[in-house]
Amino acid sequence: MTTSTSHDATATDGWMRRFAESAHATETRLTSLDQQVGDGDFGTNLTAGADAALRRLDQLPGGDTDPAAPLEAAATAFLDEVGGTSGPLFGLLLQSLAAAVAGSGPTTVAYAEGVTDGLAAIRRVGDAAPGDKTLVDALTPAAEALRATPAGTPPDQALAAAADAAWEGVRSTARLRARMGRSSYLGERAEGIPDPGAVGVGLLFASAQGVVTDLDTHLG
Amino acid sequence: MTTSTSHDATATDGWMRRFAESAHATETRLTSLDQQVGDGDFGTNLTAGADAALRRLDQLPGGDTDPAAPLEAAATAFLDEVGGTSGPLFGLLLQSLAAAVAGSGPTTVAYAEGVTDGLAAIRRVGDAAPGDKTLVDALTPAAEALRATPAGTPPDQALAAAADAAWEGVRSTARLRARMGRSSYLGERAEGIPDPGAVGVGLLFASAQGVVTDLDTHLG
Amino acid sequence: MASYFENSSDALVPDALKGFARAHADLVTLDPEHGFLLSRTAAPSRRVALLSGGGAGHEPLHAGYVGRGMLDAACPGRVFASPHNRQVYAGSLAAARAEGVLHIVKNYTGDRINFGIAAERLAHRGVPCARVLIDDDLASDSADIASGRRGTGGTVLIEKILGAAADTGLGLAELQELGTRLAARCRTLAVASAAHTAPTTGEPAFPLAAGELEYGVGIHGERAQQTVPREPLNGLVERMTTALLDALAPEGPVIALVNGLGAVTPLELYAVHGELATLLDARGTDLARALVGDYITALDMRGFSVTLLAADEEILRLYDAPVHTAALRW
Amino acid sequence: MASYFENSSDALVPDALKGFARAHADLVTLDPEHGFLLSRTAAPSRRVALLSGGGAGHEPLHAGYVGRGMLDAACPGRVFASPHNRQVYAGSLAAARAEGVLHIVKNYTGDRINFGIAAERLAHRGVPCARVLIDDDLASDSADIASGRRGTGGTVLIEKILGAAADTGLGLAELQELGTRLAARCRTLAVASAAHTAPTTGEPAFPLAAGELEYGVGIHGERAQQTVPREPLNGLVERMTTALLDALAPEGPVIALVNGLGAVTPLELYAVHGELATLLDARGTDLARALVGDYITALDMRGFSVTLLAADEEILRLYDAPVHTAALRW
Ligand SMILES: Nc1ncnc2c1ncn2[C@@H]1O[C@H](COP(=O)(O)OP(=O)(O)O)[C@@H](O)[C@H]1O
Ligand SMILES: Nc1ncnc2c1ncn2[C@@H]1O[C@H](COP(=O)(O)OP(=O)(O)O)[C@@H](O)[C@H]1O
Ligand SMILES: [Mg+2]
Ligand SMILES: [Mg+2]
Ligand SMILES: [Mg+2]
Ligand SMILES: [Mg+2]
Repeated sequence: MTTSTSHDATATDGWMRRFAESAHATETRLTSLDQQVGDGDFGTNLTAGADAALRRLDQLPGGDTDPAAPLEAAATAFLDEVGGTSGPLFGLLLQSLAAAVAGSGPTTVAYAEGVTDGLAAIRRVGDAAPGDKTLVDALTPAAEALRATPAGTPPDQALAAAADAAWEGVRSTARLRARMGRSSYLGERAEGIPDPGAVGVGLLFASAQGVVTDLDTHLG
Repeated sequence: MTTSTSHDATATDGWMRRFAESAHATETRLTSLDQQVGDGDFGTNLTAGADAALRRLDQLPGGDTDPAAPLEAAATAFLDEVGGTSGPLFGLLLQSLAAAVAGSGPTTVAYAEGVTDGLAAIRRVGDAAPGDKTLVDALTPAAEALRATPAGTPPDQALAAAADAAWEGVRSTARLRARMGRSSYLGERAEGIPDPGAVGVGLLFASAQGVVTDLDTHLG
Repeated sequence: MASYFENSSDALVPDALKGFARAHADLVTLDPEHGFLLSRTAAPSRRVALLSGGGAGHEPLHAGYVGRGMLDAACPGRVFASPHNRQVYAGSLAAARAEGVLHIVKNYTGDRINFGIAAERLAHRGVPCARVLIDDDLASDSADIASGRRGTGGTVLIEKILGAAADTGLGLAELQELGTRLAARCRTLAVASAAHTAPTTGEPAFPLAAGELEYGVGIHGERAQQTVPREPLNGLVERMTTALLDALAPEGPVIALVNGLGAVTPLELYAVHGELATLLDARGTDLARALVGDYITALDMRGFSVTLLAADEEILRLYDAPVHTAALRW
Repeated sequence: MASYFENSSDALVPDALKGFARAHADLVTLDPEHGFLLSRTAAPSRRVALLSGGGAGHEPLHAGYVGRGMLDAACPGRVFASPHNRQVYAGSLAAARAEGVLHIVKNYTGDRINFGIAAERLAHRGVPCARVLIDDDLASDSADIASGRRGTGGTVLIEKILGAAADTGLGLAELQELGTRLAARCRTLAVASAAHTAPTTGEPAFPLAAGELEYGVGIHGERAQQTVPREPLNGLVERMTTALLDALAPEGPVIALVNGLGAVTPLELYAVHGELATLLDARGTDLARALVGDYITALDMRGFSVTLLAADEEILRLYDAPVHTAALRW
């Protein structure tokens, strides 16, 4: 686990690599969640995106100092190489993050702006509102947490707060009945189970600090 | 029965009307013949043509003195209003007769020419040769008989000779195995049965003398 | 109850003709009494009219090819039944130009007889008339079949090319000669994985197991002489293409028609075309022109045909000439 | 074994695209890596490119409508599956004009999301992009269906009309406004007497008894909400026409599309058209233009759809403007 008061290309690269590790470490559990509320392919979709991101990270020129580049590489991987609903939505989020970092540097303010823009794009595209039991329910509190963090806060600390808020959102989805996406067809049967896409959002923010191997502590 | 040394419009009109009566009188027998060697609709097709011809004869202007007109009316009826293979072929024969009569008057020479032309048209169109067990086997000897009749012979006498020759041809078809038309699919099973279309040709020439009610004397 | 959408099985063809004439009122007029369609847009340069016809159930053939650059008239019979000679006669009288009318006839006994009778009637009326007989179906090329090869997909290409030739002002004998030459340079093979729905019963006209193909079907839902096991598309198209090339031995460019028999999808037809193009490329045969789609059908049969026509520069020029009909336009 | 003619079920769509690009090399180019088709003949007067796409299995939609006077690009997905956002993104980048690209999207969740993601990506690249959503299917017009009406037959007419409007040099917002207005003026109803063949099993996608009809089917072989007894064609078409007219209440001329869903015959489609025309005549509705044929299909489903678009003089003028694509030409 890296902790630094300011992010650089190494930090964003590490974040994306840990996100891939977290996806692999929790794949079985993600699959079983999507089997309960969806069609069971979320684990596969997320690891496919993660692997594609790793391939692109490995192809970045060595010693590259652009902190937006790893985020951009991961964004393109998720946008271009993953099927299903969630993959490209993660790609949109990462694309907004990369754009904000490219504009204002890898700062807390940029992350707040990038996540807010990414959430807006996901909502434009997918039409889900908070409470619909989708990844929007984890992303919305994460964006709020980032925006509430004072501008001078080190990015790692801001992302840790975002992760906490995301996990809180994840736990809230277990109490919701789905209205969008595949699990909406299940009605009451999906109650009690957290939304897999939301879990993916928790994994993304938590991976800024370290690899997540144990989901249970977060799903509560 | 009319016998006159020369034909006029009354004679050709009477011939066509008697042909219609002969068709009706023998319909059941014709149907059964086509049931044995074909699809069973020859009786219906011939009476349908005969009835259509009668309707057209009734519409000719009263006191019409054109001897070709009744033949032309019957030709158009068979050509236009009868389905199946035989109806339009009878139409072709009648059309050639009408044309020859229109050209040279209702003479023996014109009948010989008309039947010869009609046979040629039927062979061009249907591609059947003598011996194929079709109406060509009755029409060929009838045409020969007409051509062999001296020019001065009264038409009734010439047509009587044609009828005799046609019936001889009809009897010959009972000994043939079909090569054209529907009955060709039956192979040996059609042997012993005369061709219904050929019978129709016998009826046509015989009707110049009188109505045919009994086929058995002709089929022998 | 039959599975066709219709008011009654007798009404389907006349109802369809009425609807066709309504939809294409700019191109054709229907004579409902005599049952033929007449072009409204035939080129004034024509000295000879082109007329075709045959049983219904093969749409867009022939009605869809009436118009500028192709047919002057079409005479549809009942489903899979020859038109009556009266239709052909009346249509010919209505369409005939100064130098008469050319009949384009697919080689089936009923069609030959009815067009033949009409031709005899036209001769009696003094209207010059000649015939081009289309007999391109390779599957019926057999000494056992006295009636000769059937007429199928080649009809479409030949009607197009003759239409352009008629527009140049060729005479009756020249058009007949060209048509006969084209028919000799054209071969077709068809396969099916399911029969058409029989209009009378609403059931498939013949049974065919899931793993089987009819190889060499015609356009009337008759079974082929061979039932073969299914195989991947490339093998099947190679077999068909080889047979066609062997029969034609084209020395110049070819025109291809990849034709759906009714229920086969455009996806499949274009996949067939891709295989055909690859095979012709590999053999050095110049695939100069191609049509892909439903051009001559057999009701809703699930199958396709491949037609090759051995062309030359002159034929390509005629093929490329403008055409504007309901079903073919360029 | 599936009853489609193919090398394998995964290969069918890419093989078909290759064959399509070969057959229509004068009209389109295929980008096989990204999976989109690009027009070679789009008018230089266009300031905005038109791009559409969706699952395969609906041919000639959309590939058949790429060319002069209609689409600049088409992105086909796998059979009945939305194209990937990457296809739409790459196709949009390749097609975009000075003032961007208009996406014509049928209203299905997958298509909305993937076109939406592509639009977000284009915005990041600074490429202006807007969307017209087609939702003309009357059968899915229900308060119970949160996702809204499906997009079906109207797509063909709207792509044609927007193509002509784009050729006049309209800007992105004007085209979007026109497209949205057209979508609001367009309704479709579809019926089927037999399901399509499921590509995975080779069996009908759903069972349907001989005497039954699915009333209100979509274009993906999903069952309709209503199964009704068969009835003669005039009654059926009257029911459909009445529903469409009630929904649209057209005050001016209408454009009709009588569309085959795959295995239905042209005879039946033209008979439908005849009934439709008679009904509209009787109600004093001016049937100003009509298309009859297979324009948007559901593989080999045995059914048809009727689309009415409430037009006006301006819309008719755009509809009449020349078009030259693989599947639509005048
Ligand atoms: N309209 C939507 N907006 C935002 N997120 C959505 C939407 N629909 C589904 N999702 C998210 O996608 C997740 C499922 O992703 P995935 O399994 O990859 O897609 P699919 O449902 O296509 O199999 C869900 O758990 C949910 O979080
Ligand atoms: N090619 C042919 N040439 C001359 N006559 C023929 C030919 N084919 C059939 N026929 C005659 O037609 C008769 C059958 O007529 P009909 O029952 O009306 O026709 P179909 O066979 O169409 O039911 C046969 O008995 C035969 O005489
Ligand atoms: Mg899933
Ligand atoms: Mg999935
Ligand atoms: Mg018979
Ligand atoms: Mg019969």
